[in-house]
Amino acid sequence: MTTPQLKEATITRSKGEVVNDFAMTVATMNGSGSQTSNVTLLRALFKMGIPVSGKNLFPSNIQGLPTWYTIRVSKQGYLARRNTQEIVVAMNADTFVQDLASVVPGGAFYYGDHLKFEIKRDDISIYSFPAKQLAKDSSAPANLRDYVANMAYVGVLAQMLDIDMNKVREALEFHFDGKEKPIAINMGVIEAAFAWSTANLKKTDPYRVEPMDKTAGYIMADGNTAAALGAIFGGVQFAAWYPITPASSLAESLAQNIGAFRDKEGQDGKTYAIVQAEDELAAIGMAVGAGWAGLRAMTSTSGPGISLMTEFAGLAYYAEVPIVIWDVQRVGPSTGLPTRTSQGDILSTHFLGHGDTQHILLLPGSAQECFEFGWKAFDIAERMQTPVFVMSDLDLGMNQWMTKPFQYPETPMDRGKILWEKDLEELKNNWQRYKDVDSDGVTWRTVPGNKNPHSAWFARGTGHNEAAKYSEQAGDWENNMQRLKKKFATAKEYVPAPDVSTAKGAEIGIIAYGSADPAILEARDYLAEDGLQTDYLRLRAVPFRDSVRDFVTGHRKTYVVEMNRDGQMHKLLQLEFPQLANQLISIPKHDGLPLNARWVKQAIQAEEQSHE
Amino acid sequence: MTTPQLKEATITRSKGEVVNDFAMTVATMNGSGSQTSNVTLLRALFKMGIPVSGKNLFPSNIQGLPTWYTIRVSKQGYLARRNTQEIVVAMNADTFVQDLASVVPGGAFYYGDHLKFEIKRDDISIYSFPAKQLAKDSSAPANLRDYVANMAYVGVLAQMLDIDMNKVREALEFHFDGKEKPIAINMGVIEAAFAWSTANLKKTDPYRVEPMDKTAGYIMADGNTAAALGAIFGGVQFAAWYPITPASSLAESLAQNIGAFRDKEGQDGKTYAIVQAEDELAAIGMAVGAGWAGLRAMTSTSGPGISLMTEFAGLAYYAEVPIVIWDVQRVGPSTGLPTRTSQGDILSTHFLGHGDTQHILLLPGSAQECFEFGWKAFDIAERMQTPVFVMSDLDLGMNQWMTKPFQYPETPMDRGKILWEKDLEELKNNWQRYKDVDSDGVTWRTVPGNKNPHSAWFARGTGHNEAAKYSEQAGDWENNMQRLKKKFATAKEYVPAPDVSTAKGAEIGIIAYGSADPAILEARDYLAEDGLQTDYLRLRAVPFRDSVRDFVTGHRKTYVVEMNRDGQMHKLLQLEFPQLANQLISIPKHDGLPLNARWVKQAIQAEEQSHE
Amino acid sequence: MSENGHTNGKTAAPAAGNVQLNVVGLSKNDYRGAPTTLCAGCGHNSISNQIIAAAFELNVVPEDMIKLSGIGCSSKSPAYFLNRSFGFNSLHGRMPSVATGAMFGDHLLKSLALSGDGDTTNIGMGQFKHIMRRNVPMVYIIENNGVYGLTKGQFSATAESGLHLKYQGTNPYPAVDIVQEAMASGATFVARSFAGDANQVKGLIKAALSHNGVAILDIISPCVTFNNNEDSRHSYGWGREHQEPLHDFTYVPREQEIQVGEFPEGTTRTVELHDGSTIVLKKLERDYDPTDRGAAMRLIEESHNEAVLLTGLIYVEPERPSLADLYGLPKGRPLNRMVENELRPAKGLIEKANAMMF
Amino acid sequence: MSENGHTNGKTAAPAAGNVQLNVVGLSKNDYRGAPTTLCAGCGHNSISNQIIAAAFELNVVPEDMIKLSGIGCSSKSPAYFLNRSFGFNSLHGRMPSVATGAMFGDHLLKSLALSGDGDTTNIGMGQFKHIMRRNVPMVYIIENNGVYGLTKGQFSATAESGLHLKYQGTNPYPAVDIVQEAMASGATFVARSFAGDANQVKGLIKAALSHNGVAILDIISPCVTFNNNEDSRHSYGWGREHQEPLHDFTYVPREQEIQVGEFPEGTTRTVELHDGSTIVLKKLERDYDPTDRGAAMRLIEESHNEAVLLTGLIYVEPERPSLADLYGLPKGRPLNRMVENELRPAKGLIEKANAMMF
Ligand SMILES: Cc1ncc(C[n+]2csc(CCOP(=O)(O)OP(=O)(O)O)c2C)c(N)n1
Ligand SMILES: Cc1ncc(C[n+]2csc(CCOP(=O)(O)OP(=O)(O)O)c2C)c(N)n1
Ligand code: SF4
Ligand code: SF4
Ligand SMILES: [Mg+2]
Ligand SMILES: [Mg+2]
Repeated sequence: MTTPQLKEATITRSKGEVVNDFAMTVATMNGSGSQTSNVTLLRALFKMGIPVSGKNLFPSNIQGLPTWYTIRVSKQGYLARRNTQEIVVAMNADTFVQDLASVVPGGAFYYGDHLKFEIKRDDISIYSFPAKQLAKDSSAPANLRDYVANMAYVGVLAQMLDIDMNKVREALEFHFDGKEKPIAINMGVIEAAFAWSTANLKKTDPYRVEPMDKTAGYIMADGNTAAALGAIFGGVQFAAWYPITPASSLAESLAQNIGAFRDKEGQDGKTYAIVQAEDELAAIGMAVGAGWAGLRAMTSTSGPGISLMTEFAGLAYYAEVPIVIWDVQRVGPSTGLPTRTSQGDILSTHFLGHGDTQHILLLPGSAQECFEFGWKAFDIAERMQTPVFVMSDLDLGMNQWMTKPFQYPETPMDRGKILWEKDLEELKNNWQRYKDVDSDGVTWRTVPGNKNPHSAWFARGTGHNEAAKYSEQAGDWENNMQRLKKKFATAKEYVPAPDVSTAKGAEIGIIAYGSADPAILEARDYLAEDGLQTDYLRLRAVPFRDSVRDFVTGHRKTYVVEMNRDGQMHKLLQLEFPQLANQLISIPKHDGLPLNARWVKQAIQAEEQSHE
Repeated sequence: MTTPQLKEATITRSKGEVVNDFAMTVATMNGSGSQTSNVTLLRALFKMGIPVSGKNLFPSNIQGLPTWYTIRVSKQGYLARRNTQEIVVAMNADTFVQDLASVVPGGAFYYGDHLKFEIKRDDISIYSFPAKQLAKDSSAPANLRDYVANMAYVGVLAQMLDIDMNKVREALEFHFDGKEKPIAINMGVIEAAFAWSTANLKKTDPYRVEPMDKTAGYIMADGNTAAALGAIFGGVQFAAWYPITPASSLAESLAQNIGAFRDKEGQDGKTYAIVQAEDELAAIGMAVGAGWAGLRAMTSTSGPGISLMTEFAGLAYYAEVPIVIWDVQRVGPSTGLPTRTSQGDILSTHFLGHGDTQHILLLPGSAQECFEFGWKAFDIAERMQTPVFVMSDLDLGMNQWMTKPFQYPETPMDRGKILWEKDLEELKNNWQRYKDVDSDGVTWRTVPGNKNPHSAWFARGTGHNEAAKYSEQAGDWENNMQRLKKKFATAKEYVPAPDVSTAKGAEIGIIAYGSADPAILEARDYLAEDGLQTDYLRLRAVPFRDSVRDFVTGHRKTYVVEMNRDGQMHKLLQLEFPQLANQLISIPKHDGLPLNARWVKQAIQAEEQSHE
Repeated sequence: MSENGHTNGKTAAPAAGNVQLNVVGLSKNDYRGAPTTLCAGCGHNSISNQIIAAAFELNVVPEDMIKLSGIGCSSKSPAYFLNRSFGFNSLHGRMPSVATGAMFGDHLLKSLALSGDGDTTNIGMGQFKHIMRRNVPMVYIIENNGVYGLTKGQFSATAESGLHLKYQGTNPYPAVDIVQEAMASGATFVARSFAGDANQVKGLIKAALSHNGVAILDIISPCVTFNNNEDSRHSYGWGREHQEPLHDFTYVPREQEIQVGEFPEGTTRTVELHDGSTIVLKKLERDYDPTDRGAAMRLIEESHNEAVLLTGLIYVEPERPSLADLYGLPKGRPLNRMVENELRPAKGLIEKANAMMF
Repeated sequence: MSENGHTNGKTAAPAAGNVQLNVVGLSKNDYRGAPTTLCAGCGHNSISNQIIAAAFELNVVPEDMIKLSGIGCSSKSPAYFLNRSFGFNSLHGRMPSVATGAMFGDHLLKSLALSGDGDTTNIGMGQFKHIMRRNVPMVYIIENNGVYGLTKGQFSATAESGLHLKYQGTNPYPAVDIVQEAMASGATFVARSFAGDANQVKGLIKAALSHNGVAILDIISPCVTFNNNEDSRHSYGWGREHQEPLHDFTYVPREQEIQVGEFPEGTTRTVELHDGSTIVLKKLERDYDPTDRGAAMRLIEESHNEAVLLTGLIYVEPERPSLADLYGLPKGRPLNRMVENELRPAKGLIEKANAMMF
């Protein structure tokens, strides 16, 4: 990717000073506690009104391995990962050399002066600062010195990049929830570093920031917390989970926050239960039991957990039990790269389970949408009486995103087709669990606790007839399975419609989904700069609405950009629209990193040329 | 399906006497022990040189529910299931009425006279016989009377249909392994029934048999036993399994027979181990451990077990461990119909496991091929260092099939790319586990017990580089995954090529696989009779050879006939040949019954018309 | 019980004159299920009958119970009792997780689960152990026959070591003792019985239904069809009489269910199974104190050495909070009756959610 | 050992002068692994060192051992010892099945498995129980810290009931006692130790490596990072000192591994963990007889009541045949060395196969 590197570099330097348009990476060691410093920088910039994104590249261990945190500042509002960095802060001896090499020509390199290395580069600005000393001089207790040492680079960068110290304080106040002591200690180090920097560092690089008003009407959120809050507003009643990176924080923030929203004064007992199961088979099993018993039930996991949930997914599909399953995708197959992001579970999840199965997939594209699908998934699951998989990923789930504020659900809860005692009486008990009375493939259900003597039915994964009685009749089996197929077709109209944005005179289309979105938005601008207009359809669910077909039909070529090896969504589109197969071109990337706009641009341009 | 019924009936009756061309169903109660009687009839007919097939339609319970056994006698050599029966033997009160109704006009209805029902039909021949009395008169011990009562209908049918009693005896001798006593007792009842029939029954229906020479060079075998014997000739060293219908008999006959072929006089210890695991996760886990440790390892299961094997399948794919997995398919999703047949696991098994995975599938189409793939699967698995799934089904696995004799493996064992001490010394230890030195995507491996100090490597499901060291590098991940993709392409040339049979001037093609084969062969004749010539390609494996593309390209239309709801193989073909998508038409059937030729014929004709 | 719920199922109780009705106005018929499809003589059927009797005598309304099971002959049996109760015939070995989730749906219902030895101690061992740790309030019956009935007689983990079965060979592994596993996992109600001991089975089921926590009932329930011990004195069929196998797996003679009459506490009773093999039951003493954990553990060890099957209520810990208690569920209302305004936070709280973010 | 195998790894032993070599001519370095990536002060590292020492002192050739593990910090550790041994870092909770299969590949190798409490007693409970039933010959070490380290500190099933962790709240469930589970499953070698008791750990590993059967070692191995007990006297960070959380999950202070010096059999030793909480170890008496199962069971029950952790070799049953014995594997040769003419029946036998059919 050298070409774009130089390109970016030149773009920026040509103007002498480069304001609000660069990427900055802090290199530390896992476990050194740099997270507070990094989000503080991120939030301060955000509060200054400058569009920012922060991406944490961490190893699958707890302490001692290299980790990088990259903040992108973009006046254009580009939030995707950059391949290049103009500013690097080196705090980790193990990666010092490669970190130094990673700075673009003309960039800036900061490092703690406790790292003793010979530095040969003369094409960049070099700054060192006394991180340890500043920590030692601070009021922080001895056992926390290493930690507060990270605050030093916050102060130095604030001074060198013109980051507003009041915003830095605001960020800390938020982080420490207003607790004076930690705020004071951290702020102390930051201010000391700021002062030291003023006195000792002479700025020779062009990168700095200026306040803007581009973040008004946005919040900063991670997708997992957003999903948890969404579930809470969706009235989640039961969640079972098993820890796994990168999904753990979804269930953990659900457990930590649900009380604050759902426990009411003097109410007799809880309205929810969250259970840490012994594994994923048990987690989904509990969710299936709860869903069958009439609760809004969910589980959250990542690839390996999805694999273990296969048999239960098939049961829930066939017995028609509503459950919501969050798959915060990481790189597979197998244990793969637990701390890298991917969209690699699309195909296997859609077809999850032996026999003929098709599952609904929701595809959130932002933290805000994680919130929205957090509640909507329950409506769809209960309406369709089937598992609904929400396909998030590590980047979306664990990183901080600038996103629109969460909106209160615009529609009342849809509990779907459920009958209680009164309803059955009105029906004169003439009801059958699996009878398609509305000919939409969705049948009416009752749940345990219904006291009507005619309400009970026996749920099972074995063949059954409309009355839910055990049946080995060929006809019963065929009819029931055809109804399930009809139900899946019905679901089309209930799942979120795709999000389409067009450009004048565009002949080619781009289809993408999930966390690929920001890279696509940015890439479209680059392509336009180079004279290639593109329309863009962001998928938000499987099954596909008819508008997806129309989009593909309406374009000479449609590029399906996604983050996996086999072009999995491209395959699903091919299967749905075989006649259009030749117009659909797969652009897959599977390096475990958030998608990069310049790569997307070049990949599409390469394809365009190859087809000319 | 009334049209063909009448049709078949008329075809047959027009000739007055109907010889060697009818279907005969025996209706009994599960647990009543009719199996010996039924296979005795089947084998006697086979020994008479008449093509026969036997299909057992049994419930998912052990005793007391209805079960039907259908023997088809076909001078044309058609082995597929018929929808109609000319002869019915009723031994079960619970189904007497429907059994009576199921006889085609002009057919014959036999029943034990202990069943007291009013019989209204006058368009068929009715015969009753004293089953219980004949049993009582026999030398069978009291506790076995119910059982031997079933022998009565063997004798009656033998007499009424001209079945050769010497062949009946041969069948019994084989069944009881030459043990005089049981042979005598059973034969006694049969002869008594024969005599009774001669004295008391007057034949008024047209159906009978005559000796032919059409079974010379064939044997009768079930696919599960064939698969087990094939594995034995493939040098299987380790098998772990968990009981499940319809796969259990595969592992059980492996356990029962391997000693007779593999234990040698005075040899120190066994050359194999067969372990009944605690569940399917453990079964495949053990197989993966054994495969990694250098053994020819296998497991056998059905759909629910495959679902539980998902996570391990992904590990074996990514860590590149050779194992063979037999999926004797039954009707899913979920527990589904455990005693009905299906081809419903194709898609989910091909994509089994989260992340980007593609698995090799072998598709045996006969008992003989179950034997062949029984050994060949190991060669492919060890050559490709990946899981190989052999997709059999209940019909193929559990029913008796007229099939070509098992052939001794024509090629020596292929243990694939494996290095022992000497090999490493020759390489001067310059070897890396995952380095693609032959650029075919397949790398060289060593196995535990190799004493060369440079032989060891650490297997893992996490990201690794060519040296099998843990790696989170984006490049390592991408390269390794691309190599696996290349490996899958390489596999094309190692898997069995499809089986193509052509007809003069055929413009349309049929693609099918597995136990659908006999119905296709028969349907092609019917279509030809109606003036529609067809070529036929029987798939034997995924990935597809290039010849599959050529076949589809070479035909105006290609019908993909299979036994599932969603046209799963049709989908895989669409994905592989998107440009040909419009020429590929799916003909799926999922009623749990073996495929029926007239249904296939009509389905194809309907499609042909609809497209005119 | 819940604002829009009836308090009992009277509506369905037969008007019939001299049918005996219980306190909630139901006849025994109201507790029956579909006709069994299990083998004649299967111990599982005896147990189903005692479940019906126990529920009837306890005056439980069927709508106030749910039935759960895994996969197996044993797991089929919930279809053969309590037709008016909701039921879930789930997955092989995974019933405990389904039961755990279902409990939260309506924790005021009594749940009764049926499983087999294979379902529980082979594929299900993990979930079985964890449901006991969680003390999920439910009756958990294992119909223990030492084999996989539904898949035709393979050994399960509770088969005695050294047992030789006609089509299976000899079992090389030690048997899992369900009672000991339950003790190790801190189950709060641990009992064992024999399917043929109707009164003891019924009594234990009643006691278990009254326990607030997980109640493990290990009920020895012989498989007449496949627990067919080669070495036994007169296993059925020509097998032994004629020195060669009957060779028809599909023949299942119709047997009678085994019933052992009353026998006093503290005594042992030798029972002959269908295949002629025997087991020795030892009923706990009348004055045995089931709350003494140490004593229970010692007795179990001894019973191993004496090769007897201890029957009766072996251990009970009434006080430990059940999972429902731990989760502070509402006293009077099930979660599945809650409606939107109880479940969805008020509109204003969306601000709070956004404020939590930055 | 096998016709085309070397008998030891001399080739790789350093020529160095004063490096200490063992009987098979190897230095301790030949037993090391890659540098650890676990936290400084993690108990797991101490155990890795004792594995290296034990193998070196036992004069095992590394090529004669294999390493297995599941997933977790503990399961990562096989990468940090015995570089020259084959290893398989398998799936979470499923190592026992992989180990069982691998044993058949070359049953002459010693297999040593590492697992965690979550890996073994949560997701892995089922396979753990069954590997003990089968008596698979292997050393099975559980590095027991009561939490899920790698996923950042959630409770595992061995966490004490009532334990309160900063980010996890209070654990409502009783702890699984691995030793008791091992006894219930008939494990033939059951021991417990503490990671900081270097000599006892090393001694037990050596004994385990010499046992023919499954050897269960429950080694308490504190997680310095997440076993951070709120209620303890001085858990690190501002958490307690300043009444508010440090609020940076990513900060992991570097701690020292805890070491307890020698302490005599029969005595107890109170150990303070990094977070200031304490555990009490009780070493078995010198004259304790580990072959007396009844006694072992009683001691275990008592230790529960006294709330002490029994350490030492608690039970051993040397005679029970291992899985390798049960399967009659060759005395001198591993299966994975067998070649075509040993594995594929002779050509003539195809007739026999066809004759078996009809
Ligand atoms: C995942 C899965 N594996 C295997 C089976 C096949 N199967 C059905 S029942 C059963 C064993 C039942 O044994 P047990 O639990 O003892 O019940 P029993 O029939 O003896 O009463 C098995 C292995 C299945 N249904 N699902
Ligand atoms: C199927 C699956 N589920 C979840 C995970 C995530 N995971 C990795 S390690 C771990 C727990 C490890 O705990 P433990 O076994 O106690 O090891 P420790 O880290 O404490 O040494 C979990 C849940 C996984 N890798 N695979
Ligand atoms: S097979 Fe055995 S367990 Fe199953 S129903 Fe028959 S007797 Fe009962
Ligand atoms: S997190 Fe805990 S268990 Fe994991 S390495 Fe660190 S100290 Fe050890
Ligand atoms: Mg059983
Ligand atoms: Mg742990």
